[in-house]
Order: sequence, then C-alpha cells, then structure tokens
Amino acid sequence: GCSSTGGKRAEDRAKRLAANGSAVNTPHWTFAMVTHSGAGDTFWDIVQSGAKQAAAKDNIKFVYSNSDQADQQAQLVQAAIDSHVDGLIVTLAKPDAMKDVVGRAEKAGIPVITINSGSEQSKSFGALAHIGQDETVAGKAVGDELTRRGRKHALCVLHEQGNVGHEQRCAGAKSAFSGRMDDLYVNGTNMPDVQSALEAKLQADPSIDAVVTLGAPFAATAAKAKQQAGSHAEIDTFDLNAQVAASLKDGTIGFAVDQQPYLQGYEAVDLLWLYRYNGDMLGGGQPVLTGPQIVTKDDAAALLSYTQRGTR
Amino acid sequence: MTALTADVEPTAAQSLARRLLRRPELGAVAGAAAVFVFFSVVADPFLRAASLGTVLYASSTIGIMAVPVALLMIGGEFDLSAGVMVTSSALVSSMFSYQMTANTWVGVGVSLLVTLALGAFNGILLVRTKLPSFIITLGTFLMLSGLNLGLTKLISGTVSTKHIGDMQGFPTCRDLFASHWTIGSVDLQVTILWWLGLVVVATWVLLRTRAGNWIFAAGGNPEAARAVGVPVARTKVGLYTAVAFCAWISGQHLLFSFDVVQSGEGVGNEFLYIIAAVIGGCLMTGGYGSAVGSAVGAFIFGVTSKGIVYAQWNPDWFTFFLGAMLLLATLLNTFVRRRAEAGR
Amino acid sequence: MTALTADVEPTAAQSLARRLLRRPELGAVAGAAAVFVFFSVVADPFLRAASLGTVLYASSTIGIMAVPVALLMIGGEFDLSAGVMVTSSALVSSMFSYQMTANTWVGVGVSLLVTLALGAFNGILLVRTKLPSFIITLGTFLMLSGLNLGLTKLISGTVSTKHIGDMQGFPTCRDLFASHWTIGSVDLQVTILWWLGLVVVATWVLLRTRAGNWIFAAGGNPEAARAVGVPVARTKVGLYTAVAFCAWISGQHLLFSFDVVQSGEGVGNEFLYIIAAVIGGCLMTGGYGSAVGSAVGAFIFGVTSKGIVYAQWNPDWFTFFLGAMLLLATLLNTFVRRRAEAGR
Amino acid sequence: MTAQDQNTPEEPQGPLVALSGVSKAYGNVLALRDVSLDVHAGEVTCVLGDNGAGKSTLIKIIAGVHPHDSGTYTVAGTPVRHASPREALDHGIATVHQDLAVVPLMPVWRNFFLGSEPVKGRGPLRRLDVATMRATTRTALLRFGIDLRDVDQPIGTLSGGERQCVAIARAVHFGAQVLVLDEPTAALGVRQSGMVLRYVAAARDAGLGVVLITHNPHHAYLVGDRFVLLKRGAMAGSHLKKDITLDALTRQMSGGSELDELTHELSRTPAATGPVAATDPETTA
Amino acid sequence: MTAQDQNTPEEPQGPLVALSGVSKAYGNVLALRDVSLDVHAGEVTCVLGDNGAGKSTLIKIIAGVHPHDSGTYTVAGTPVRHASPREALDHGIATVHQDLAVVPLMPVWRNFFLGSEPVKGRGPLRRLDVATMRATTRTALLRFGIDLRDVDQPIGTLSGGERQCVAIARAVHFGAQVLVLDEPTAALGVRQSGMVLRYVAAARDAGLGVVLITHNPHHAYLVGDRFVLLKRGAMAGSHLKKDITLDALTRQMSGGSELDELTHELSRTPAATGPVAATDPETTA
Ligand SMILES: Nc1ncnc2c1ncn2[C@@H]1O[C@H](COP(=O)(O)OP(=O)(O)OP(=O)(O)O)[C@@H](O)[C@H]1O
Ligand SMILES: Nc1ncnc2c1ncn2[C@@H]1O[C@H](COP(=O)(O)OP(=O)(O)OP(=O)(O)O)[C@@H](O)[C@H]1O
Ligand SMILES: [Mg+2]
Ligand SMILES: [Mg+2]
Repeated sequence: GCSSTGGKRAEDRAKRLAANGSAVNTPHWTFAMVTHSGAGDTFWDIVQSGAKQAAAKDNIKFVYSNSDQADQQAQLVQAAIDSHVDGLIVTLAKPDAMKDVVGRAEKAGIPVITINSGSEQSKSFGALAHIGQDETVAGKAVGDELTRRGRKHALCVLHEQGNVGHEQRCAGAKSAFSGRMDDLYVNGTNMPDVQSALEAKLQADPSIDAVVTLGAPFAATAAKAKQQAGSHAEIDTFDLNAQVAASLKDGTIGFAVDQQPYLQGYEAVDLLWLYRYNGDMLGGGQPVLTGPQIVTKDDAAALLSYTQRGTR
Repeated sequence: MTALTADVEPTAAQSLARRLLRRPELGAVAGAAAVFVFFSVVADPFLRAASLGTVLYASSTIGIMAVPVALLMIGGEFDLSAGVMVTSSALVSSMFSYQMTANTWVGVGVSLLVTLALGAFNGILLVRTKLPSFIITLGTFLMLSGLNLGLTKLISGTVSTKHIGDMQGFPTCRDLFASHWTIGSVDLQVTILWWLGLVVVATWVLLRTRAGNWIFAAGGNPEAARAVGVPVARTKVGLYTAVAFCAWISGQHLLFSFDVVQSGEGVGNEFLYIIAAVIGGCLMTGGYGSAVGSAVGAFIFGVTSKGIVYAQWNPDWFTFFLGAMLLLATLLNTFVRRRAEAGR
Repeated sequence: MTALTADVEPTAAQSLARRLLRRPELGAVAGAAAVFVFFSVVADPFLRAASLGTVLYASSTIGIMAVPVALLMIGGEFDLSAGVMVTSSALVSSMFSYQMTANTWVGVGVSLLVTLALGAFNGILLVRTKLPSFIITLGTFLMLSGLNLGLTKLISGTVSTKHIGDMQGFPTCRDLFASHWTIGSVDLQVTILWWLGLVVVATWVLLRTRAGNWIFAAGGNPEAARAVGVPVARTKVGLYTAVAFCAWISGQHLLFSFDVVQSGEGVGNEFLYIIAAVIGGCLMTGGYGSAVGSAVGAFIFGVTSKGIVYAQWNPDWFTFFLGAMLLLATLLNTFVRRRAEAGR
Repeated sequence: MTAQDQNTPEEPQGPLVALSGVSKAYGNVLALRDVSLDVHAGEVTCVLGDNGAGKSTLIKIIAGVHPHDSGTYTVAGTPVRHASPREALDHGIATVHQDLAVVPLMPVWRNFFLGSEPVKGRGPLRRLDVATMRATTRTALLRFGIDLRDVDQPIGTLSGGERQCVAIARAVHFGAQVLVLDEPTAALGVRQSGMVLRYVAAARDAGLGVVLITHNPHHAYLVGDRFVLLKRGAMAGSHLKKDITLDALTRQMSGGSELDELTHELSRTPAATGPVAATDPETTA
Repeated sequence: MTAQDQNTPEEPQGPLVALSGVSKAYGNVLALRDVSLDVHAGEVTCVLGDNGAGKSTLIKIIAGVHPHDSGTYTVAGTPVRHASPREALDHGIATVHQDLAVVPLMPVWRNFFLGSEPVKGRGPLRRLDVATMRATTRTALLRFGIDLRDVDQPIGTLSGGERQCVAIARAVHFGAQVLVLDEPTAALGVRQSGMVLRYVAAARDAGLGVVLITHNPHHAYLVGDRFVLLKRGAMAGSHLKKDITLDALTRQMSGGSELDELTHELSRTPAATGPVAATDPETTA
C-alpha cells in the first residue's frame, strides 16, 4: 500500500534544486572537528552539516569525532594531532581538560579554532578564533524572554545529568529570569520516560507556567506531556529542528533560542581554509557570536524549509 | 521424610497460601507495596487519580520489555542490545514507510520482520559461538547503535527520522500502539494493556507449557537439560526472538506516539529492563524468576522514579534517591522472601 | 590414566609451551595482535610513534580499572559503581583540598580513605544482604552519581569543581598521578606505569598467594570454598576494596591531569572495564581469568577505539565498527583458546 | 532370563547398540582406546572398571553427549554419530548420568518430566498436563520408597540419593529401547539399590537393552548378562555371564594381585576383630 | 583396636565431639529430630540410614555448614554452635562432603590445598610454596592409585571418582582431630574403596576420631566401632560394635521385613540363574 500523502516522494518533489561542487584548487587538506557532544545529538548534527558544506566547497577532507567525557575528548584531539591534520576545530565545554592538548596542537603547528563553548579560554589557550556563543549567554536570553513574557514559574528540563552545557543553559536562564525556576532531570534516551517525568512534575506543581527544554526533540514531548497533564504551561526550547519550527508555527511552542549551529560548523571550516590559504582570520581576538537569536511564530514560516533540509 | 511434621494432607486453602508464599514475586510485591505507601505519604499529588495513569504509563514502557528480558534471564542469558533494538525497530518502521512512501502498516510489518531477525541473530550467534551473552549482545548493542545513527543519517540526512504523521495508516497504527483513553479522571495508555497482556501470556508460557519448562531448565542447568533432550539452543534463540518481538512493540509505541524518532535513543534502557527483572525476583544466574515479578519490578521502578518527582525532592539528588529506594525495596523483597521460605 | 599417550615426563620447553597455551589470556593476545595488525594496515597514522603513546594512554586509563574488575569477576562478582567511583574519588580529593584550603596531598589522602570506605561498603553490603552484586552495585552506582552531582552543586555551586592547580602540593601530586615523559618521539603517560605495576601485582597475588587461591575459589564455587574454610566474605570485601583503590588512582589521575573535575563523568565506564576483563578471558560466572588478560583486553579496546579514529572512518558508524571489532576479536580469542585446549 | 539363555550365543536379531573400536580423547588425554561393546534387547551389559577407567566417557558417547573420535557406533545396524543427546533419545537411548542430570531450582515434578512433558488441549490451549505430572512423579518416587509430600519443592533440596532416584525413575519411566545407567546405585541405600536393580531386571525382561555401570561386582553379577571390563581407557576383558564366576569377576575388576595385597593389609590393620576375616570378599565390594 | 577394646565402655577422656538431642529443620521439612552421637578419639563412628534419612544434614551440622536448631553440640566438652565451616575447622574438624567440595575450574593442586595453603618467604614476598604443593598433591593421589601426570589440569576434568579421591586425600592430609566422611566410597572402585578404608583405619589408629557415612554395611562393619542408625530423621538405633553382628546391622539398615520382601522379589525375577540365590546377602550390599 502506498501513501498518497507525505513521504519521501513529497520531499523529492519539493527539492529539485541545486547541485554543488568544490570551487577551489587548494590542496586536499584534512580538518578535524572534536566536540563534547553525545552520540546522535541534533544540534551537533547541524554543526556537522554546516562544516561538511564548507568542506565540500573548499576541497577539504573533514573528519569528525566526539565524546561527552572530558578525558576521552582530549584523547580524540590527541589522536587528531597524531594524524597530522591540517586544522583543528574543538569545543571547550570542559576547558581545563582541553588546555594541555590544545597547547600540544599549537606546538605541532596545527591551527586551532574553537567553537560553541569556551569563548573566555579560547584566546589564552592559543586558538586563532572562537566562533559561537556561550551556553550561559543563550540561557540568559531565554531567561530574559521568559521575564518579558511575564512568566512566573518555569521548569528547566535537563535531558543529560551532569552535562556542563545543559547546566550552563539552565543556570544562565535562572540568573536572568525574574520568576522562580526549577530543574528537572529526565532520561534523554528514553522518550516515554521524558514524557512521564514531565507529566508527573506538571501534575505535582500546577503553578508551572513555562517549560524550557534544552534540546529541540524534547519540546514536542513536553507539549505532549503538558496536554496529558492538563497543564497550561508554555513550552519553550533551545535549538531548532523541523518539528520545533512547525510547532512554533501552530503555536504549540512559544519561542526557541537559536545559536545557528550550522554557522558554527560552516564558519569554522571556512575560516581554517581561509587561514591556510590566505592567512585570514576573523574576530580580531574577540569571539565571533552566532547567537542567541530568539525565534517565534513570526519567523517560523521562513525557518520551516531550512530546518527540513537540516541547515537550521 | 518430608512429611514428618504433618502427615495429613494440607487443606486447599493452606496449600494455596503455601504456594503463594513460594512464588518468586512475593517479595517484590511487598517491596512495591512499601514504596507505594511511602510515596503516598510523602508526596501529596501522588495519590491523585491522574498520577496513577502517569505512573502506570511509566511502568508499562519499562514493563513491556522487562517481561521478555525476565524470561531471557530465567533462561540464563542477558540482552544488552534490548534498549537500542527498540529504537532500531522504530527507525526501520518509520524510514521504510517514509522512503517507500508506503502505508505505515507496511513499515510496521517490515519492522517486525527486521526486528525478529535481529533477535534471532543475537540468539544464533550466541548458540553458535558459545560466547557469553554479555559479550555477544554487547557487540550487537554497539553495532546496532552505530547502525541506528549511521543509517538514519545516510537515509534521512539528519539524526532523526522524518515526519510520518501525515501518512496513510498512521491513525490506525497509532490506535494500536499509542492510543489512550480516559476512565474517570485517569488517563490510561494502551501500553498498559500490552504490558498486562504480555505478562499473562508469559506467565502462561512459563508455567503451563513445555517451552516454559525448557526455559527454566536452559537457565537452571543447561547441561542437564541438553542431556534429557531439551532443545536448549532453540529455546535460547526463541527467547531472543521474544525480546525482539517486545522491542518491536515498544518501538512502534515510540514511533506512533512521538511521530519522529531520534536515532540516539534507547541507550541505557536495557539496564532498566534488567533492573526490573532482578527486583522482581529473577536470578541473574538463571533458572529462577517470573513474569509477574518483572511486572512488579517495573512498577517499583515506575513508582520510585515518578514518586521522587511528585515528592519534589531536590532534583540534583534524584539518582541518589532512586538508588537508595531501589536498594531498600530489594532488601525488603529479599527479607520477605527468605522469611517466607523459612516459614513455609 | 592421563598418562596414556606419553608416559615420559615432558621436557622443560614442552611444558613451558603447554603452560603458555593454557593461560587464559592466550586467545586475547591473538585477538590483540590481529586488531593491531589490522589497524596498522588500514590506518596510516596508526603506526607512528606518537600514536603508540596515545593508544597506550587510552588503554591504560581503562586498564588500571580493568585489573581489579577482572579480579572481582574471577571472584564471582560485578561492580557497576566502578565508573562513577573514579569520579567520586576525584571530586572528594579536589573539594576537600579546596574547601579546607589544604595541601592537595591532604585531599589525596582523604580521598583514599573515602574511596576505600565506599568499596568496603559495597563489599560489606554484598556479603551481609546476600543480594546479587548486580543489584547492590547498581544501587551504589545510582547513589554515587546522585551524590557526585548533588554534593558538588551544594559545595561548589556548579557541576564541576574549582580550580586547584595553584594550590600547594599540586605539582608533586601531578608528578605522581599525571606526569608524562618523552622517549624518542613517543609521549608516555605515567598511567602506563601504574597500569603495568598493577598488572604485575595482581598477577602475583592471583597466582602466588593464598589470597589469589581464595579469589579463584570464591568465584568458582563459593560453597566448596566456604566448606574448606576459605573466608569467602572477607575475600569479596577485599576485592571491592581493591576496586576502590584503583578507582582512587584513576580518580587522582583525572583530577591532576585536568585540574577540574566534572561531576557527571564516569557513568558508563564501568562497562568498559568489564568489557576489557571479559575480552581478556575472564568468565562472567567467576572462577576463571587473569590480570594480564584484562590488560590485553584493555589494549584491544584502546587500539580499536583509537584505531577507528586514526583510520578516519565515518564517525556516525563508530560504535558499529567498535562492536564489530570487539566481536571479531573475542571470536578469534575464543577460537584460539579452544584450539589450544584441544591441542594440548 | 530363560529366553535369553537361548538366543544370547547366536544373536539372531543383532545388537541394538554396538560400539566397535571406539576411541575418544579429551585434548591429549586419551580417555577411551579401541573399546567395543554390544547391547542386546532383553540383556544387561555391565561396564566395570576402576575410577578414571573411562566408563562415564563411554556412556557419554552412547548418550550423544560427546561424539566419538574414531571407531564405529551403530544403532540397530545403522552407523550413527550423535551430535546431541536429543539424537540419541530419538534413537531410543535414555541415559542417567553420574553427575545427576537435574535442574536444582526446578520443582521435582518438572524435573521428572523435563524434555518429555505430557501435554493436553490443542492449538494455543495446548498446555502441560500438570495434574498427571504431579501424580505420576509422586507415585513413581513412592515406588522407590521416597515419600515426597511436596513434589513442588526444588529438586536441589532433596538428598543426594533422592535426587539420584528421581533421575533413575525418570529414565525408567521414559525408558525407550536402551536404558543407560551410570553408577545408579552408588549413592543409594540398601532399599533403593534393591529397587533400582529390580527396575533394571524389569526393564530387561520387558525387552529393553540395558547398559549398567557399577563398582559393585555383586550388583553387576546379579542382573548382568555381559561384562565389559575397562582399564585405563582400554578394554581389559569382555565376558558373557556363563563364562565367568562372581569371584573371577571381582578379581578381574580390582586388578588381581593388587587386590590381594590390599585385602591382606586391611584385614591386618584392625588386627583382633573377628568379622573382618570372615567378610573378606565384602571388603572389596 | 586393641587399645579401644579396653577404653570404649568407660570413655575416660570423654568424647571428642558429642551431639545430643540435635534437631534441624529446613523450612517445614524436619530433617533431623533428636539425634545423639559421640565421636571418640581413636574410634570410628558410622552413621547409617536410607536415602533422605538425614545423614548429610547431620554431617553438615558437625562441619559447621548449617547451625543446629536445638539440642547441644559439644567439642571436647565445650558447647559450640559453629557459624561457619572455618570455625569447625579451627576446632579440628575436617570434612569431606557428599556433594564434592571442589572448585571445578581450579587446578587439582590448588584444590588440594584450598583453605590451608602452605606459604614460604616473609613479608611482601610471602608466597605459595608451589613446588611443594604440586609434589604433595601428586604423591597423595598416587597413594590412591591415581597417577595424574598433570596436577595442573582443572579438577572438573577428572572423573567422578578421581574428584572424590582428591577430596578425601585432602581431608586425610589435613586431618585434624576429627575426620568426617560423607559416603566417601560411594563413587569409588574396588581398589579406591579399599584405599579409603585403609586411610580411615590409619587415621583411627593415629588417634583421630572418625565419622563415616556409608550405605555399605560391610564397609561400615569393617572399620566402625559405633553405629548410629537414622530413619526418616530420627535415631533408629545406636550400637557398639561388640553389641551387634554384621547380619543384624545389615538387617536394621534396610528396615527388616521390607528387605526380605525385596530380596525375595529380586531373586525371583531372574528365575533360573544360579548365582543369584548364592549371593543373596550381597544383593542388599
Ligand atoms: N536445603 C534443604 N531444603 C529443604 N529440604 C532439605 C534441604 N536439604 C535436605 N533437605 C531434606 O532433608 C532430608 C534429609 O536430607 P539429607 O541430605 O540429610 O539425607 P541423607 O541421609 O544424606 O540422604 P542420602 O543418603 O540420599 O545422601 C531430605 O528429605 C531432604 O529432602
Ligand atoms: N572433560 C574432560 N577433559 C579432560 N579429561 C577428562 C574429561 N572428562 C574425563 N576426563 C578424563 O578421562 C578419564 C576417564 O574419565 P571417566 O569420567 O570416563 O572415568 P570413569 O570410568 O567414569 O571414572 P569414575 O568411576 O571415577 O566415575 C579420566 O582420567 C578423566 O580425568
Ligand atoms: Mg564415571
Ligand atoms: Mg547424603
């Protein structure tokens, strides 16, 4: 039985666009990106697709690796150095753990660009530039927006216990928010558990009028839980994906905070290429910020197509 | 010899009581009751009707998988790939429907076949190589989680599947796997029915069929079982297939309740299933346990993990409380069971 | 009866060869060699001297814990709390030094005491309650990870500890736990020395002391061991304390090499240790295995996980490759061992 | 017995089970070398030998637990090579192993019927016939003088002898064409031993072929028709009952002169006691 | 023996181990009820009884595996209640259990010395005296006629009887003041049984107290000085050797009339064979 609605065919029909190809004749350099992401995270998926896009354009071999454990991430950077890559892109979510190894890259003559987190340490560690925005800053933007919307009691949903980035997002939001904000830990790899934990929390405390999820996939689940629990809280989220864009459009989600992960990946690779090719560098020693950008119903329509192709 | 103390046949009531006392799940029931009462006291919202629905839902999503995992454990084996297999099943279903633009029922069917094949693969690898199941299923766990991510990105271009909520067949699939209905003020999910159904079937199989006898024997003393002609290898493959079948149910629930599936999900859940089975009285070494016990174990886990939320304890300490409650429940469980054994 | 085929005493060389063939780690060595050769061929950077340092370092961080975990497994028990205990140990050390503004050596000492107490707690709870170690250490695993987060947030205000790099004693502590030195172009971490030292000590204990005999017996047949007067309970508590001791070493390495410790880390590592021990030939059911095997297992894991990175394979498939390589290595391992057993 | 006396020498139908020139090695331990043995319907073949002589190994080959390395193994004339006990069972060979093939945590009645559970009902309602299973177990054990009030207790809680009785009662109950018993009477008391021998005799009379391993030459001589002696893995002799006396058998089993020496020594040590000298033959039983 | 003949009736030094009125229940299974037993230095106390009579349970109480529920248990006059086998060992009570207390995956020599490993060297260099351990194991087993080329093989690969021999050799080797043997000869061949009885006699002559459980009245009568009969958990009799004959003992063990019936039946079934009638007493052995 074929479906006459939706599906792959619809998608194919929709995108009969674009072909691409590399436009430069620089050598086939290898750039490595090592992040603190867990496996299969949407945010980092978009970072990667930005980086790959730039790599294709710049005739770069792009290799990616990640580990959410500080010592493992450091080892992965070391492995990249051992492989004599031509450029290195790292995140500094756990800066102290990375200090040594970034120094070693420097010593080995490998240019380093830091992305996402670590704007304060980037320069002192010897990186050429920092592209991205601190989680704390993004958190503050959420706190401000919640205050602006007149929320009194918000819930910050952490889907990975002990994740530094998550803690920073919640802490940032808490510091800027004028109301009360609670934390809730859920098991991010178990969607039904996320839903039932949220239901339980909303049932336990009906005064909650805003739920902030830290990753786009959890926003939809929060919306379900809210409905089940009969709560009237507004659902807001960090990051974007197609579902969030659609939910923004139909009003299920109040707002999302975007820090343009695509840009972080794309710009990092492109900058490294520019540096090798032309000695260029952006930012003049200051971090290049990619966000935060508050996205609401008004922007949703435009974003929908971008999120569907995985670039926002 | 055994009849020294009472040479008269016990009355029916006495013997029922004695039989109940000997059931492996007795201790777990005591543990569940204790945890339930505890949270009823410390958490006000816990006793509301609506909360019951939430707790039961949380228990059922673990319980559906805990049933076959308990059977497998009785049969003497583990399955570390059970958690990600749920996700694999959901991914296959979703991606097949989407990529082929097929009715979602087709995807559901294909997913069933693929998932059963995965389970059989685990089982066959186990009996062929004679490696410990921990190693085999750890290998398939890693491989499956790699496949989940790799294939999803290859096919969908992102780490999650595409929207299939607008496709034909979705509403009926959802009815089967992810509907819910309201009784009074309690909102009950269909997974609870699946769960209870599985417990009943598994109990029947364990206690009243040849296969059940073979499962106990395969776990209790595989050499002895083989020597009297029990097809131990076939039994174990069958158990892995049963795990796969339930993974398929859970996977379809995941898909049709959330529409989009994240490829990284499911990791770590295999331990929740094992925890539920062990709390419910299954022996890690095989040969002893029950399906009802696994259900009680899942319920203890559901009550505890949600009870802590209802009680609004400091969330930083969540896992601390969880660990402490589990330990206490299991201790009580064992204490009651030993008492019962000594006293019968 | 056994001397039917050859009534003459074997020569020394023959008997050495036979003894080598019978070692539990033989198969693992074959697996390690295969994996090593494989990655030398497919990954150019793998054979560079610098890479060797990285691979050895990665192996050593797992290997240090795999040694006591292997001993524990030979003794018939698990420790699921081993991963987070490493983090706990580091956190205690760091927070004590910082909060008391004490010399870091004081923190290191306090951490040793606390960690040993945690290990002893595991062991005593195990032998007192007679619950399966899976349940006990799962409980302490959850409790410890809650404590790690809860206490760190309570004391430091964030999820990571404060900077202690500028405190007295730090440089000498770093020398002991986290220094590295360069031989030629290979950068070797001090953890490699710790690892080798632990393997040697553990092998000595296992094969040449009474305690070693007791460990094998406690895992192989605790009833029999108890009946001949082996202090099984004491042996098990000792094993858990040994795990704690190595967790302390690993924890101090973590602290003094990164200066700051994240409270959420370590979760999941316990399985890496168990994997290393099992690949190295330890039986999950206890009574069989070796410390050298665990080291080879850790090495296989280190080579595989870093080899995949050096080979620059698609990272989405990382875990797939990891799982496949582990399965293959273990299969080869078992194949070789069975061959050796049949042929001796 | 009278019936066999006639056909034993000629073997008109040929043996049910025949091993010839069978060898088996565990690694480089040669546990069996060139052993031959026939089992005929309505006859008891006894296998005798010292500890470690290879008796259990022989049984395991017949039962399909291990395949043999060389030689031939025929069942009713057809060469076989059993890959699993199931195959041997399908050929009608039921075995009671020395290391007690029971599942300790399972109730007695489930153990009794393990692998051959009776079912009733049909389709999805096909289920174990629990009432029959319990009742049969109870009565089968009662016949051995074991009165279990509670056939639901885990078999692991029975005494060593009781466990052995369950295993034997099971094999007898399902006894197909060939019944193989590895030292069935070793752990048994006087009453139970007698019971087992009675079963063996009954099975033989019912036309089954029986292989009986025992250390007790009296037991062996009482019910056996053929005697195969193993020594350090090799055949040390094969006799029909009519060709050998109990005394000769006892002597052969324990290695002739070695035995004498021992009997001598043992009877010397507790010097003054009367009965020892009088019961010399039993000393070695 | 001559020495005992004098002091058995008076017991000047009192028993090494004495149980009086001991009971033990597993759940609601009363395995032992009101059993008394004395073990004297230089004497062998035999415990006899049917399967499930409670013999192993009695042994387990003496060995400290289970504590007794009621009654008194004294060692050299002091009441004790052993919480673990270690305590019993420390009181000089060494036991060989029926369910073979060996660790299957451990080499033979490690099993032999398990729990009593000899060490050499001092301080951190204190280590097992491996050479001695191997050599001792080898010779101790050789004495049982078991010639293991390779004491390094896992004990699980030995035959049932060989394993039993290791356990016995071990207990004898470390035999403290009281040696407790639970059906040691059950799985043994003629030669090995003789060997064990010789050890028992030697131990007795060396002044140890021995508790011997066996189903073989001949074995019991050969070395025993006192006989305790158990029946369904209770004492059915306690005799000194001088008060009972082998025949009476055999008869008591198997429950008198029941035995007669059985002997009758068994000898009837294989009707025409001569030797059966001739060996009637052995039928029950
Ligand atoms: N752990 C236990 N739990 C319950 N019942 C038990 C347990 N151990 C033994 N029994 C019961 O106690 C009784 C006595 O057992 P015991 O092992 O002492 O007999 P035994 O005289 O040694 O018999 P055998 O000669 O067959 O070895 C038996 O009926 C047995 O079923
Ligand atoms: N799995 C095995 N691996 C290695 N050697 C083995 C194995 N099984 C048995 N053997 C050896 O083979 C020989 C014969 O063993 P088997 O069990 O057949 O003897 P048995 O005649 O049954 O002795 P018993 O009367 O003591 O039971 C013994 O020397 C034993 O050590
Ligand atoms: Mg045998
Ligand atoms: Mg007994």
